[in-house]
Amino acid sequence: MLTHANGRRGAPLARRVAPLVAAAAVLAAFPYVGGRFYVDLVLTTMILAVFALSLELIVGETGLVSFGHAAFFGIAAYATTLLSPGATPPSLVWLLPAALAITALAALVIGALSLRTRGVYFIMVTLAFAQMAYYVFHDTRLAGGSDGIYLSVKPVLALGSITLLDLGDAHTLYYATLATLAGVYVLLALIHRSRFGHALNGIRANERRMRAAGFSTYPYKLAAFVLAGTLAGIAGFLHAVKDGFVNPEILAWHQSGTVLLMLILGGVGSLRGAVAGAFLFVMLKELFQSEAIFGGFARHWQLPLGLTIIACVALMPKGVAALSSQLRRAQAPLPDAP
Amino acid sequence: MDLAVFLVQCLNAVQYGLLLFLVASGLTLIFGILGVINLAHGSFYMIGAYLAYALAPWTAAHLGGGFFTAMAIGLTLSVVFGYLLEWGFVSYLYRREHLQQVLMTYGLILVFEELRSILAGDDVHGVAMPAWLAGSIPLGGVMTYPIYRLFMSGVCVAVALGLYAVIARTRLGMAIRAGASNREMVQALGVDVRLLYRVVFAAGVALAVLAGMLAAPVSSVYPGMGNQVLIISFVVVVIGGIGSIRGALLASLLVAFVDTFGNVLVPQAAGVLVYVLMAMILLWRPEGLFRTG
Amino acid sequence: MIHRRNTLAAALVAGALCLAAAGAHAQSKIKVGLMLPYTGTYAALGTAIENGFRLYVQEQGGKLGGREIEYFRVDDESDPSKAVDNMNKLVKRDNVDVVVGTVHSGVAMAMAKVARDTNTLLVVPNAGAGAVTGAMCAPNIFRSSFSNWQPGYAMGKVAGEKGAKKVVTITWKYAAGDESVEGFREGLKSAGGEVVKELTLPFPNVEFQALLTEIAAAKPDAVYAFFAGGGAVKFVKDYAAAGLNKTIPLYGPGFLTDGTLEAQGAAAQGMLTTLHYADGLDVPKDKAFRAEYLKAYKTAPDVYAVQGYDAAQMLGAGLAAVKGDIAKRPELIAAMEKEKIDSPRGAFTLSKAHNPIQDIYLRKVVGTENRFEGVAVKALADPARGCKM
Amino acid sequence: MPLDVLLRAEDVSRRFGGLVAVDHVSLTLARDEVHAVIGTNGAGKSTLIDVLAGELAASGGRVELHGRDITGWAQPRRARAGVGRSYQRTTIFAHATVLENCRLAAQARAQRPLALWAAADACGESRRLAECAIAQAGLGEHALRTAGTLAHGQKRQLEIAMCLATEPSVLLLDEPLAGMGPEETERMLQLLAALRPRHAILLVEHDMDAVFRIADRVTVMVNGAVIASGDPGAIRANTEVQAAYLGRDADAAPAG
Repeated sequence: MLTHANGRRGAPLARRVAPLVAAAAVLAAFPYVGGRFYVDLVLTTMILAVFALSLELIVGETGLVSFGHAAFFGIAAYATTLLSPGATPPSLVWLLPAALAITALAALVIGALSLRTRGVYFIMVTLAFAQMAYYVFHDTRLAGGSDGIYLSVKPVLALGSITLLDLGDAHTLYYATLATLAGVYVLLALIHRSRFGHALNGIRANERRMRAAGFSTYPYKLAAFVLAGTLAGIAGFLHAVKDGFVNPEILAWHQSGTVLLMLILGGVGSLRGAVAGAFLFVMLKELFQSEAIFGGFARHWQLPLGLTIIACVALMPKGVAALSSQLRRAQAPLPDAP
Repeated sequence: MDLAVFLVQCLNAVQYGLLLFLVASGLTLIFGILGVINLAHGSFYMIGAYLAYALAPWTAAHLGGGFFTAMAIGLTLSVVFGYLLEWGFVSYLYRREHLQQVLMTYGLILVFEELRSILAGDDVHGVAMPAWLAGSIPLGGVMTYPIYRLFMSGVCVAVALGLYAVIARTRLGMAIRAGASNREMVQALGVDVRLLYRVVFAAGVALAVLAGMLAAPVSSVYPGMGNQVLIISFVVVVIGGIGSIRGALLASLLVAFVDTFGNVLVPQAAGVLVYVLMAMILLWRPEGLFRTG
Repeated sequence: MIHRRNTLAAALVAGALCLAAAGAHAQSKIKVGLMLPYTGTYAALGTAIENGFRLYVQEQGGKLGGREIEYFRVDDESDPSKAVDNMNKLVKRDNVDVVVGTVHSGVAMAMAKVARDTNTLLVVPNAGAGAVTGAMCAPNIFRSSFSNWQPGYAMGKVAGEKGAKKVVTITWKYAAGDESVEGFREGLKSAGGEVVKELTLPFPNVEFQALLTEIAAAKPDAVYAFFAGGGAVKFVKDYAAAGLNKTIPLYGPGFLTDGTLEAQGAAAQGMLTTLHYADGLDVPKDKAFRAEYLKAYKTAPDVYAVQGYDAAQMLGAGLAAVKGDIAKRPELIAAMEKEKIDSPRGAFTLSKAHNPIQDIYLRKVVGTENRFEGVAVKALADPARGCKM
Repeated sequence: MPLDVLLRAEDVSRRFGGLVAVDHVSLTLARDEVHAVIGTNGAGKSTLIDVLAGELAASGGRVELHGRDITGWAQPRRARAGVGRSYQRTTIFAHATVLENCRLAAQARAQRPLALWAAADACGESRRLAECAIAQAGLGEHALRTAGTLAHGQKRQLEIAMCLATEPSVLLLDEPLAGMGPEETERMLQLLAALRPRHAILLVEHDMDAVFRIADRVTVMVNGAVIASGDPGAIRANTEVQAAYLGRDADAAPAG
């Protein structure tokens, strides 16, 4: 792995996977111990974690800072809602692939155009495209305008007359989301160790070098962008199914900013960081909004949140996922590069 | 659209474009020279508007009123504020990646917005304009044109010319031009880069604050007013080319024309048009119209 | 090092678990969830609604239907994308008996969805989205305010009766604006006028100058504008600055001037608007309400405070009928439906779709007041299109 | 023995707006030959490498590789066809090991991005290429070190090794000796000599002693144009070169 020359490689697989399995087990057991609201909250957070993971593929892995990732989340959510027939439950078999295909197509077009630019310009162009998508849903009558639209009947997976998976059922949706989160995590972990992932890492570190070696970097970046958009689409799909309500605000630039925030809270460049960042962000917000703790000041919750963001980025630029190693390094400094 | 209406619309577009330029010029300076993506720039605009609102009664009570007195005080405060902010906060961002800059200044937005809520409340407020600017001139038919808007445009043009003079003629301007293209070169010229950055940042803040104070009488002051300006200013900076004052001016006018005529001619797509413009220009010239360096 | 990192991740999850343990409360009090904007553009409105609600409860000795009220507050941030989660905080975490909220239409749409799915009693104290008491109407969803259609329709009627034949409308391109303009169009048509041009600009843009030029060029008999908050202030000022107010009367629903007259200053003087509330109403209840509100909060009440107050009244009527036994849902709803609410705005009843059937007043801006001019339309009911109740 | 010409540039130009950085340059690179390009700062040497490598498009002229016209080819395609280059500023991946640096470069030979199930470093072919390149470049004992911790000279060696890992036939080396001490220079020259038999090497270099020691052919550029080209002896003797570049003439501009 390009970013971690020493250490990581040597750790036995079991030791690396065990904590993840433990975390998954905790999440799996949670509905049996947590209250209704907290199960819902964890569900929302898991969806956000999938969203953050998808962004990690382009920001952390490829070094492309997209400020418009919410567009794909939103496009998938809208596609899901618009494609669903009003009365009968739509089948997962075609609904999910169709929604994702539309999202992937949007990502392909947006990515193909935005990737012509670099750096700051890329940040801004992705923002511009997301704003475009936002106004399409907000201003036109295509999908309910600014008030949003409802997804009344949740999709199911049925074999003949037997319903295998009914996403209208809260329990089923929870575990389907957990499975999706795990699946996306595994997929990204595989990508990370694959040649594709290594090439993306190389592009992040020095694109010029990669081109000189013979990598056509544009298709690589585009592939990563489309894949990331599609994975964000999965999160958007789950969001639409969970809420049953889709509104243009899910495409707004604040959402793109929030998911970037989750990444940097958890630590850019690590998958567990993306997941931890999503959970951390939701918990921070819950904390600052809690009147039980902050009393009347809770209504100014954005102030402590803003200060926390600043402090986090200033003090731990690599996120909480790197906190322990950062502390360790402070105790025993490594021989430093010049 | 007959000719007279068309001309008035052009006037509207120019006037809007000039105000945009005032905000965007500060942003592009900070962006181009300091290399910092400053999401909090919209907040400076908001701070300016609230300063105009807060200072008006105070100057009226203690200094016998005066729109311009308030504006002078506001500008002085903003320069000090910008200077201190650079010293205490922004200077730590130079070595950080774009992503971290984005998020830290995003945090600043939240902080400024909440402080605004705590200090000034969440109501909408009006700001009075000086009486001698409150009139309007007839403009054929039923329409009249507010003098204050012409005054705003005048100030914007003056600022644009002033910026041009500073950048083209002075030693500071030379350092700024060099700084936008090559940081090492500035150091080689023997310029104190830290001081240069501080001055540029303070000037950028002052420009945004000036825009906010200037706009306050016509736009009123209200929560969240900075965000809207922010995004559109970014569009302007990116179209114009980061760090280019000339580009910012041209892009401001371009955006204003597209927005103005978009609202009139194709209202269904008006929200999208500016972004389409930006995407198209970047696909044509991926570094904006005037990229310095 | 790797190991510790994961421990941290596990700790995060464990933290969430701990939070979950906090829950379950005593059942003696009625739990009222207030889901309102406490930050951002609509924060002032949210506060006024809460104040109004609390005022009524205080007047009843802190009790409704004989039971004490316990409040739970959630800041909805006027963000529809978080609305379902925020609503769930009240419904699933705090287990509230009734939710009161909100201002933003998109958020209210999401709240209505959750209310339907979880059969939670919901009183909407502002958001005028037609669907809330239209397509989404349900026995457990009430509104104490208005539908966007109502003031629009009334203004249309007034404009038509005042002889406006050709009218230009202008609004932000969003659902509330569309609905308001639609109401206006219907009202105007019934009085013999027509809308000749519909101008829109993207929400929340406030650069109106180009559209004002269009208005000047079109030379209509009148203009109908739907804006709120900062946008409303700027529009009214720009309209006056362009000199249009001297030749083309500007009409609008009350939101164009409510709560922002101090900011609008001279530009708004003499403007006519329609709303279900006005300053200088000759209603005894209103005078008492105003005095009480001023005493309690050191500030004058506005229409939002009235809507909050009436939300409490509606709930109080229902609870009184079941003597505080909120489990008797059908009886409670039946009582709320047939109660005549003694509102500061004047008494009103509820339509079948649970929207107020109310007088819409014509008001004129005098100083910083929206002075009562007369009744624009008496006992106006929303058409509640799409409601199958 | 006839020269085995691998890369041929004919009349290649590159303009930046009004500035002509490379002005109608023609040259050939043959196997078993070190072709040095010298010139003052800003003479257009690095731009020439960029144009030959495909990093910059030529404004005019023609580039051939093994007799095929590659003028319109993008850099990655040229690289895969055998045009390798090094950079003036070291472009290694500082956080990765020496081996991983080279393996990644070698991966360009067998990219297979869709093989998501297979770990990248399990790929035998790229690993073999990488180890081979590291051995060639004389970094064998450092293979598992983090690249960022290498000494400056070793980093330059790694830069070459990464280039070699892509199995190029043509090497375009941009100041490989820059900033090196005498010992490091010596090692690098040995490396270049060892590479000569199998590669065509273009060497842009400021160290004149080194250039005249190793080059078989020297081309001198001034203001983007070639003013002389020939074997080292002839160039040394060329009065025009002396005047324009080597600065032996008192009236000439000082060499930079």
